[in-house]
Amino acid sequence: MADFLQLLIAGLATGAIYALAAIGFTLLWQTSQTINFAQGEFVMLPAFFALVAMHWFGLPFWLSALIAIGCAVILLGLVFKLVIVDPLIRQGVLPLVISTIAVGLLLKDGAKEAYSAEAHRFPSIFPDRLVDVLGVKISLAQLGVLAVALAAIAALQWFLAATSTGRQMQATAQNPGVARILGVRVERMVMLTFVLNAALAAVASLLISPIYLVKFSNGETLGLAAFVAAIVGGFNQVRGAIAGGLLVGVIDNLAGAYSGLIGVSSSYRQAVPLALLVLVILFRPQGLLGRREERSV
Amino acid sequence: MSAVLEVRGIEKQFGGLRAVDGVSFDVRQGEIVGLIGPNGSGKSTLFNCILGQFEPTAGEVMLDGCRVTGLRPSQLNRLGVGRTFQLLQVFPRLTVRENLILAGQEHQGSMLGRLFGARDAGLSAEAERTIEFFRLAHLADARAGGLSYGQQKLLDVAMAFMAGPRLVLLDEPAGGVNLTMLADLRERLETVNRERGATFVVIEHNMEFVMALCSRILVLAEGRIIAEGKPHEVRRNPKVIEAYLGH
Amino acid sequence: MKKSLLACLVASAAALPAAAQDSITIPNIIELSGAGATVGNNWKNGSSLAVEEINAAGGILGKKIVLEFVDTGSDPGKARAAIQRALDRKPVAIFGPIYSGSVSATLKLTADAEVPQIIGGEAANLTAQGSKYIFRTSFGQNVSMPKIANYLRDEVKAKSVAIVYVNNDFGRGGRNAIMKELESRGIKAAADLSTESGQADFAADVIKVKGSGADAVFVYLNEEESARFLVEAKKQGLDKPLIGETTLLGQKVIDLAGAAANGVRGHVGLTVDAPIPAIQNFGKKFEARFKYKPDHNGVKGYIAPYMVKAAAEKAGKLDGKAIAAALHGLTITPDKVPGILIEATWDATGEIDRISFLAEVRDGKQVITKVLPKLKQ
Amino acid sequence: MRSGLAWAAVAVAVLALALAPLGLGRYDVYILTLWLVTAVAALGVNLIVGYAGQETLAQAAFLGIGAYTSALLAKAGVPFGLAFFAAGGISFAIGLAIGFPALRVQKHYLAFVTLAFSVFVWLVIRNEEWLTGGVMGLKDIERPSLFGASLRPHRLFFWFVLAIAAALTFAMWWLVRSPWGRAFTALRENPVRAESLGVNVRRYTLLAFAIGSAYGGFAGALYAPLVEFIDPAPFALGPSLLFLLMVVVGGSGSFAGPFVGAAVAVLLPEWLRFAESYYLLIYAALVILMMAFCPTGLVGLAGRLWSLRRRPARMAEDEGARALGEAKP
Repeated sequence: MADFLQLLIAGLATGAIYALAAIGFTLLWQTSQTINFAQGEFVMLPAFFALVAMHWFGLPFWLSALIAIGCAVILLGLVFKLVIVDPLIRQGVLPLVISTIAVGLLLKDGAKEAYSAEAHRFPSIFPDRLVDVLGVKISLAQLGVLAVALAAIAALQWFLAATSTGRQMQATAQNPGVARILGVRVERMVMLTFVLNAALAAVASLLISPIYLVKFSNGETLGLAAFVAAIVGGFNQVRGAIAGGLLVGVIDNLAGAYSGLIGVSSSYRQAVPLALLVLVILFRPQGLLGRREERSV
Repeated sequence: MSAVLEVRGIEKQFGGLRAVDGVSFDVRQGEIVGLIGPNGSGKSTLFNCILGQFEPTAGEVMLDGCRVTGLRPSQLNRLGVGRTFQLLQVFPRLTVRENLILAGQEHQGSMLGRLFGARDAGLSAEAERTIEFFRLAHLADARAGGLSYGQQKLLDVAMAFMAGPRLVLLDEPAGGVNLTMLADLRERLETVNRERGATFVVIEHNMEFVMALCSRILVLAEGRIIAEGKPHEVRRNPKVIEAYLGH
Repeated sequence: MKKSLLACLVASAAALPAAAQDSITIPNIIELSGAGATVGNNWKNGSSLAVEEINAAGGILGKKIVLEFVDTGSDPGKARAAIQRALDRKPVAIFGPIYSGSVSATLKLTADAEVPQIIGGEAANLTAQGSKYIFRTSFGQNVSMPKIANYLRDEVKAKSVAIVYVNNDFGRGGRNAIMKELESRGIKAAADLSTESGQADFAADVIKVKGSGADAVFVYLNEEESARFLVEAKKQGLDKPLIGETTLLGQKVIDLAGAAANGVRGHVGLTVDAPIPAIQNFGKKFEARFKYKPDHNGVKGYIAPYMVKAAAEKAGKLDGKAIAAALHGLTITPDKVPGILIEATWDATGEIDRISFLAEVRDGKQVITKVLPKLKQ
Repeated sequence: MRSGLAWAAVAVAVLALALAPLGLGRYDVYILTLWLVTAVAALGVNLIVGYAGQETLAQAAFLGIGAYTSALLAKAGVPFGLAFFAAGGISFAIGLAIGFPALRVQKHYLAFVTLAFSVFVWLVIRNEEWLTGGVMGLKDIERPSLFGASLRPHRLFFWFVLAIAAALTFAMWWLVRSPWGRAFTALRENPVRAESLGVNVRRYTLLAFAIGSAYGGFAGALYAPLVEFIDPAPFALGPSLLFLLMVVVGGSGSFAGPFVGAAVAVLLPEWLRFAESYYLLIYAALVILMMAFCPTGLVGLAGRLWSLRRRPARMAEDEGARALGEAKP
């Protein structure tokens, strides 16, 4: 039982990070029908910004973290939207999808060439201490990750539901045409989703790097997990992405520990979240919490 | 004459909205039936329910007395039901001829036969005839995307006839078509009806067009049929006038 | 016209920078991108450093060395093509690949072409395939695993061992080798846990290790994953001895894992942390030049050019066949060739023999507890 | 008249290819052979993506299925011809099996399912060591013999691959100009309208996916004896993404696109060898520029330059915009 709780909490902490990345997926999908195959790299990169600020310019960690978020918002939000998405969305969905694959390659190999191919240690915002709850060893760092991620998600939900800008964003996501008629500045709202996506990715990056270490190739696993999480939860709902992220994190851990019980080798651990994805597509294609989209004529 | 199409109590609900609310009617062999009604009265939704695009929430559709509810549009088409859509739907990168051959090829032979057989699926002559009939001969090898709106509309309708259907559902064939072209279109439709005995159901907003073309008219409002009859009867029906003017 | 155009395209693709008369080019066919990028870049930097030193000291038999780096993308198929291309130009030696799968896919080519191939691969079977032209730069798993198994039996006195390995050619090869050694010593494998390269969360694996009731844990992962595993093990209070190889005990793991690395023990081959001045000096030079600490792949890359230098000078000519022949049975000592760092001998199969160490991590430092002699004195 | 010219051009190209190895070294011939094999797999991707308007992220996985099928059968003593058709056949069947459920739902779901499938295939190849050799791969895969003569020499093997690739290319050409090809185009441009004209969209899409995947299997059956060694690495998700990239760079939906795209993918690392590990960066940047300015790929670019010389510029632009702009869901 203690083991199970241990896995559950570890899974939730990792899952919260997946959720942050998956939310970005759904936001971009809703507002601009963009499937961003570089999402994993978006989470990988901001930690490198912080490392550069710390090690090349000798800045303190807190400032570096802020700079990382700032750089992410500018480069992965504004620049990505203006330089990649805007010119390419006009060419159709396929060219844009292809381009995001290329952007992913560019960021991954760029980080490797510009910084290094090594893994790097990353300072944790949280103290490196353990608390023992009912025989479950929980690190404060893990709790911190979970808390910050959930707080970021709650803030986002509040922003979307309770502020005027947030509601305009939702209107834009649901029906840009109608939103425009209602006086929403659609272009600005779309831009805002890109900025939000980048900011969430940066937060995820700062949270996960103390555990994952900073490495150019981290985006591969993260991107795939976030992608699976978004589909499992529901591609068209923010809450779907949250549930999907947490679920994928937990399932992955449980699969690692208990796959032997159903006669599956742990070397197939990676297949378990993917099997979940296929099941969802077969039986609930709109995702666990997603809205059904009626086929349009 | 027997009923080609029988529609029995069709309902379609989107979330809380009941777009079609228990519609029943028959269409007999050789008839041209008009379906009119104000915007949002559920005409296109009704078409889509009949044609397998949507699954109706309740009710059934019979073709020649056989239940066809829930069949896919392609299956219905192969049973002899053609259609056009409200918005223009041709294949812009194919030529006019190719568009027409495409519209007929699935009725020719088997899948494997189409793979290993002739490139035109034996439809060149038929396509030629259709092109002539719809007066598109000078455009036969032009890409459909390059045609004028009216010409594309003609092609769109022509495609619905390529497979020699017995029943054709036309969704606003006259929409956006200029006057000369309109007369042409009506005359062609009447000829098909006369010569090939094809049966039509036509959704149309252009009252002149629909009154002149159709032998019987159904009026839909808020998802229900509120009136039915000969064109001149419908024109004077107070319910119809209210439905149009009251909204 | 089309043909000549095509020929032109392909020919220009293969065109090589015209090598000057007084230099020789040695191709490095290594993992610069993909899963092995870290490994390959360490090798690249190590061998570059050595070549700079050799060239500054006058080169090999008066010729300067030019290194050419070719990326395999960590794909054995591409490695094979790259080796084929390199061999078409008859080099005196080829460096790499480092991934055992890629070595395995290419060693027949170099053997057929009679060009010595100095590899970074550690899989047990590489030297057992009869090639007279491959040479290791580190212990094969056929050499290191018996030492680990002895250590587990004699020092740790473990009756059962849990094995945690990374499921790539490095980890899988080591796992297969240690299984065999454990079995022959009557030690039970209590758990056999496959993990992924790049895996971040080891909570499930540590729980399984704890549940296995093993006396000791053999951890055979790459450096980053080792660090993540150690952190998780400490968190969950795993109190069994954690035993490993170079990739568990290196300074890099200690840096990444922090205090969680304390208490880890095992057998290490040649690492930057060995208490030998020449090696530590190399570590400093490397760090000054490339701004990070090398791992053992940096060492492997570093000694490769010195192997060629010593062998060529023994043979008296820069010729692949002669170099290979000279390397068999050759003992290179640091007093003659400082760049070899530690005395090393190559046997007739290309296996390396040199001293190695039993070590453990105390207070964030690797401490050597025992020096194991060369197998053949 | 025009088609006569096209046939002549094809004949010249095939002849030139057949003669090419005479003037080239061993490695160059290897690269040319690899290009042909890659192009066969890319032809399949082009059928799925360019003609039928779907997305596949599993072509490398099918390449792997084909490669392991043919290699294992060859090791079991089965003649190459049989192994070759088994590789394609199994890929076709698996394509049907995974496409069938995926295509019940919306467009992008095929991409999602193939993504999961891709990882799964890689896991099986890596984990089932008893069958596939696991991470250590399968070594010493024999090249086939023809009429008792071994095709081990690089030129003979090239000609062998050329003949097979030519046959597969002809079959693909036949397919896309048959009524099936017309149906594929129709379901890409407007699936709803196609369905209303009796085109069984689900069946045609499924067939396009399965046939495209079978081309992956055929290419795999050639890849194994070409490299004479296979392991899981080239069949992972990453290479599948690169297949998609290569087809779009070449020109998706144009018949020559896959050949051009495969040439870029295979030869670019050679041309950019001076750039060492930077070539991936350069490649990625080129892809983005290409997509932004010429989404019809290199073939489209060539066509545009050609028509710029002959026709007013405006028309050419219209054409370019039309080609991919309408591939929206």
